[in-house]
Amino acid sequence: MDLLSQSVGVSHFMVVGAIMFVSGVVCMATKRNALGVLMGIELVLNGANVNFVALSSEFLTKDTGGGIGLDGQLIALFVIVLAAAEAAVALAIVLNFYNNHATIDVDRADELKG
Amino acid sequence: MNWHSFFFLLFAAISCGFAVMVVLSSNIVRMAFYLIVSLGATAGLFFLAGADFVAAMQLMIYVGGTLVLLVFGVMLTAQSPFVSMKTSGGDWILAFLLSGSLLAFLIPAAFSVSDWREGATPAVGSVDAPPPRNTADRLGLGLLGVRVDKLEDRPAMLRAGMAGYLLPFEIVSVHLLVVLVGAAYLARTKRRAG
Amino acid sequence: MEDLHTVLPFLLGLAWLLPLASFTLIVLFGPRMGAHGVAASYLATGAIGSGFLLSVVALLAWGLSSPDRNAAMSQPAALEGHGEHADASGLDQQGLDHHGGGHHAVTPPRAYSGEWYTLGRFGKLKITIGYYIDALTIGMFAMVTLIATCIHFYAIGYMHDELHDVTDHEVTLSDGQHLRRPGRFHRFFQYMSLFCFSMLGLVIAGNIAMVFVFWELVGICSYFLIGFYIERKSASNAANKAFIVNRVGDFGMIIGLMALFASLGTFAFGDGVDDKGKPTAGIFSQVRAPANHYALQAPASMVRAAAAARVRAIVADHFQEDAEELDEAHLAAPAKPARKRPDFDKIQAASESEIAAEIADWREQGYGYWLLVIAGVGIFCGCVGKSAQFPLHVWLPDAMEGPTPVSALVHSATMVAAGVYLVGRFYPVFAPEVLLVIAYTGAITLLLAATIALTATDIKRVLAYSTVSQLGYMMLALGVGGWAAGMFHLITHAFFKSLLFLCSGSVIHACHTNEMPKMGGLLKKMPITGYTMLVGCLAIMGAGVPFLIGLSGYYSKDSIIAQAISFQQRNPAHGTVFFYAAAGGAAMTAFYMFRLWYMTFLGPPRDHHIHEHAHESPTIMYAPLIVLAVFAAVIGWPVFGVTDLLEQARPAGETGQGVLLASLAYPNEHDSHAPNIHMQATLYAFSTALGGFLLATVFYGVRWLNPNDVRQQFGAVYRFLLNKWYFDELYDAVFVRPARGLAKVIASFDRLGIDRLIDNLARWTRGLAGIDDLIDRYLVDGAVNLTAGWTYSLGRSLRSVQTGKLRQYVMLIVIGTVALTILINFASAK
Amino acid sequence: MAEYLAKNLPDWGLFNWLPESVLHALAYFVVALIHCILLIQVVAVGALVFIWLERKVAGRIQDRLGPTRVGGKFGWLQTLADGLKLITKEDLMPGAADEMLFKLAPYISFCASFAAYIALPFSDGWVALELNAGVFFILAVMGLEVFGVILAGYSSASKWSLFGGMREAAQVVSYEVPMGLCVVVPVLICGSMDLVQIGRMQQGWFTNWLIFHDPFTFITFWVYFTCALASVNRAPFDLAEAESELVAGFHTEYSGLRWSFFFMAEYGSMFAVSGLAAILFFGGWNGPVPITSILHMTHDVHPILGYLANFLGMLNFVFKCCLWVTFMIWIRWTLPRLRIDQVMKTCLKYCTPIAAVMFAGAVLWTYWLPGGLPWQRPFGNRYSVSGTGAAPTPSKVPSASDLTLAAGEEGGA
Repeated sequence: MDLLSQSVGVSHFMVVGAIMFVSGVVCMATKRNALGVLMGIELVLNGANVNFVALSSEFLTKDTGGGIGLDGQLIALFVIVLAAAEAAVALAIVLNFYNNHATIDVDRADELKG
Repeated sequence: MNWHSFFFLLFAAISCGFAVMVVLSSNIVRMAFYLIVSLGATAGLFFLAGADFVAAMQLMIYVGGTLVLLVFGVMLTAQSPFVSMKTSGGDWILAFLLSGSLLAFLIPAAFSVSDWREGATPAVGSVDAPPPRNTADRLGLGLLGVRVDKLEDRPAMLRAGMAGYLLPFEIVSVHLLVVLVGAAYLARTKRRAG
Repeated sequence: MEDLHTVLPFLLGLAWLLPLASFTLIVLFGPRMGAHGVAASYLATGAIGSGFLLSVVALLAWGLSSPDRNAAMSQPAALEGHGEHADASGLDQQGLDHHGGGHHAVTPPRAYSGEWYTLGRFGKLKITIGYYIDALTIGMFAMVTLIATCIHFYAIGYMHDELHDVTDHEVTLSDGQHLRRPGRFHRFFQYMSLFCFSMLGLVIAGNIAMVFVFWELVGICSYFLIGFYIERKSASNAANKAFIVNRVGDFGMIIGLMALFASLGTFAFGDGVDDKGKPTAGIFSQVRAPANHYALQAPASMVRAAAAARVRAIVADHFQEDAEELDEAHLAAPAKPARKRPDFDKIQAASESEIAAEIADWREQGYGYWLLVIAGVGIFCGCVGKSAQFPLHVWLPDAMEGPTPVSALVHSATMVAAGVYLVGRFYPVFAPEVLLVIAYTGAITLLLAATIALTATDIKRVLAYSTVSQLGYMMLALGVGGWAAGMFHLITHAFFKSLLFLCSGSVIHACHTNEMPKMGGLLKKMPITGYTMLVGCLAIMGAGVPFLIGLSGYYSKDSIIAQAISFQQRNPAHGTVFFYAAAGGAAMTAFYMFRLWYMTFLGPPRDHHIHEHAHESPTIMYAPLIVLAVFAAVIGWPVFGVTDLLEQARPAGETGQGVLLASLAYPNEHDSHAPNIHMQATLYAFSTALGGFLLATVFYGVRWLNPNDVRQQFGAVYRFLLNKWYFDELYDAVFVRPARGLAKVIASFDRLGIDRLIDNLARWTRGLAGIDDLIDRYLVDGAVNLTAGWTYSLGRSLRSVQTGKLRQYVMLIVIGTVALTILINFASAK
Repeated sequence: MAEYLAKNLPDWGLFNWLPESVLHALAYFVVALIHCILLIQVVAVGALVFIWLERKVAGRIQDRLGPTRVGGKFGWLQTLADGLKLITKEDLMPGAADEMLFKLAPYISFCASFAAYIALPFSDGWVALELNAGVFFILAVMGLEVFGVILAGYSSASKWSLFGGMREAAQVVSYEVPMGLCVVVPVLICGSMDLVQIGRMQQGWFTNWLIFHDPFTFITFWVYFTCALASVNRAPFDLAEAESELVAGFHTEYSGLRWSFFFMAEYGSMFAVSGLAAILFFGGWNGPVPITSILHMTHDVHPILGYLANFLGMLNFVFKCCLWVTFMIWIRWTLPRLRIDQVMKTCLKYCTPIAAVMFAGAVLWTYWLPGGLPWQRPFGNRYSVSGTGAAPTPSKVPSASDLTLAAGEEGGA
């Protein structure tokens, strides 16, 4: 019951962010499906977002200055928007790849290897 | 007992758990579903952190837009060979080693700052909710270059030319447009003659 | 009509600028104007026609406005002080005056001068676009625009061949074909417009600089128009000749111009006001100061410029004095510090006052008069070139290579008359000696050209030489002091000479040849042309019923001869020459004109082929002939008051005594109106003309005598005249050949000396470049290639890292991150 | 309300044995429970009523009577009977189906459409959770509804379902763009995304309703309504369940209770978008005539009166919602179904550009007529940002209280 009674701080959020980040990395590193890799990327971005939002929040830090203020949330917004853009393009690329190679296995996309 | 912490734990558990499940599951469709849940829970975390506009955005753009796109893509390519693609065990082990070490660095780093350990919300048994903040307006002003949370930070002289996030905002919007056009171009159906 | 000085500049300025507008339009859109640019002609004609209307309005305005005193001196921003002064002087002048009607001579002419626009101001030099409008200007405007309008109409018909492609039979290409070229209809009218603009600008010009500019402009226009059929060698040669010969004259003109400016410090004719509103004296009022009863005298500034040495001496000894008294002061009181430097203001004041005192008797000693003479002669040089006077007359006959309308407008009526006009305009500035020079030039030209005209067979050349000799007449008139006579003749001559040229043009148009021996008996074929030309001949010869009435030539020639006689009475020595020249000229004029007419229109047709094809010209061509014929007949009649108009413009003041030639004395022109002089002048003129006419009739009209016998008898003379006194050969030998030789020498030096040097330099440079090239190839390129090689091998060795396995990259990234974190931790641990 | 309970629970004495913190927690829990129950019954009852209504309307439009027997004259218990039937039906699942997703899908879409109600104010202050980004929240959660459909389509391992799901996905994702644009217009005019405040700003006569604010909002409403139809995939946009081509679209394989959940979700979201429309364009709980303020029925006169006023407001609101739902039903039985490419064209070629133009127009309108038309009350929170680009004066630093104050001033006409 300790966690329940003690008030939540930035660090807890950061732990969540870290876990999401790392699982995203693992996802990127292990999935052979291009869309899986894409999901990994989303996860990573969200891990980062969690940290930003947490740092910009007034409730999570003792100093009432509210951490980095609104910057965190603004940056989080930008990250979200850009993630959307990135997803759109990535998806388009994947579909193209699928059209041309009849597969979405990233290990097969090595025509340009040295 | 503190609802704030309780909901935090709830959402944190959901998001982290499902993130891990995304990694562990090998069925691409399930992965997509888990991802959705995980991101939704993240939105909940944002609500808790008082950034409800960002949360709404997360729900709307990310979960409602990006992930729908993703699922869309999944379905377009969801054929039996691709639904579940196994990865060699060596990769798994290597990945887990590396990510474990990364985690081992990140978690202590998270707790390294003493200010961050304790939240501002009064501990046990408080009924008064945190003061309602209108983040939407503040964000809007911030995008227009007025930082209501850092009014006095800058000298008045600098405040005059302060454009805040207006320029990045515009750039991002243009970038979005370009991305949409480019995506439409990439994904267009190739009409082959005959 | 109080505000004539605002109305006239507006009207005339508009009339002046309209042709410019049409020129610009035609330049821009000429070929696209109607079919083959036919509309260009309408545009140009419309422009000059409306110009004519405007100048007629101006003429009426002038005539209706009573010549009252306030308008008399109406410079813009009427300089009251100046004006009143003029009145005063004019009045007491009248008191002194004892010739009848002499007050013309002493009242300054009504003139409106001012500036439209200031082009630039360089220190003392101020270049402006100004106007100087007096009766002469207005008369010239009316005359020029009228004739130009007629000729434009005429040209529409005459140039119609140019509307489509033209085959020029006089140009044979290397392959034996005749040249075919697109028509240049619009270009012809574009040049005509430009010419009208320049001519009118020359007439209205308010200062001598502007005169010079438009002088050159008419020059270039005549160049273009003479060389209109540029493919013909003869045409281009003639154009170049005209241009170069004119340059010779213009050189003298520039000298005169600079002499005037350097000594008087202004270009403007009339008085004006400078920026500070101070009245500035123009050239005329400086040379003939109202204070001096408009008598010619070298202005103070001129005298001072001439006597520079004396001035310097004065200033020098003033300095001397100053230095001395400075020493005295020092000796007197060594203690108190004396001023070190000389007191310049005091010196200047003193010397100025002394110079001012001196000026008068310097003028007595004749300082500055020479300057005046040089200026006058210089300006006259320009006139010589432009209106083809004796040494430089050679270009005009060749100028007949141009289309006939051009000859009519440019080379008989207006441009060549510009020289005479300028002499008339500068009349106040000319010293008696200069006038004498003018008179002699005129006389020589008159006889020379007339004699050549006797034998010429090319119809246009005959007219050209007659033009030259008529111009000589005018010069002579001016030279003997007949200002009004000369100007009068200028105007009348413009009419009948353009008429004659147009008639010859229509003849040529009909016969396609210039050679009179091939014509004859054309009167039946083309009656209108024939009779109008007859009118022209009568006019130029000065036919009329003595003391009663006559054609325009009758009046102007009479007044010239009368003036010659009155001049002869004053100073017989020169006078006799001029009188005989005038009389003989009159006789020869009559002879060759009627020789021309008879050979062309009477007698049996000498060339039947031509005679068959000859036909009357279209209406648009003979209508102007009729108009001009009427004017040529009546323009001289006193009722039209051309002379009165000119009298209003007569320069104030007597021509007076010569200074260098003390014996030279000029009569007042009004003496020539004295009955006795006038009567004998009339008789002389009539009898000489009649003689010439009868002679021509005997030879060519009724053919009692055969001109060939005369030719046999005076073979040498005939050949001499036929070859135009061998002037071209002379100039060729004296100027052209030596110039060519010199050019050859210089060219050879160029080739042997300079080209060699340059070749060697080039060779050395090339050698140097070779060395550079080696350095470049082996040092620089070598280094670059070496780097490239290294990079390449490095790349090859690194290739294998790029496996293209995405997940592997991710792993590497993670490894990198972890490693970095570790490093940072250790670094911060220390 | 939560505070009230939390304060008073101890005094009631029957929970004294519990520690205080637990009591507080309990209070919040109870309040949350109450809200959920209220809202769920709104959705469920709403679904019941609307299904009955739809059948009646359909019948009348097709010149039939529709249900007549069950439960008296109008067959108003028909839906209830159907529900009982559905509950008792056997629940089938295809063998090849992805079990987890197949079971989960209906609940996902139901939850999504239900979650929209959390931020939907039924009357002044009668809202489960007053979010200051309420508009976006509602749009967002209703966007989530599509997941249920997609997953259903995929997991039931049937081509028809898959196609249905795909169409739904494409349609909903593309229609979110113009819908968002339309929603932004009122938000722009009011300067707030808090639904409660937007509602308050339209107090007074119906001329203050945003639809009558200027021509652009008027047109915007119709665009919004079209997009709303599409996003809740009602006819003529019901491509996902086009029974003429795909047997029943995404819910071909569903039966029994799960199937009914899809329908509850559909009718729930119909009600939700209508409610959003009512608040954004039709003054929310404010009737055309400000009866309550004319009669001074406010809290400070007497709490009961205040509650009464709120209740009237709620009736207003529900009435408006029902109006628009009926309108949707009417459209469904009037217009033929569009082809998928026509649907896309409608979205991309018509709705989006029009919405964008309307947005620009509204911007210009508010720029040139900040006070609105003469007979209107000025809208929105305007911050005094001095021209030098400096921040607003600290007194105007926007905080919720500050905003409500501003809105209140403008609201008190």
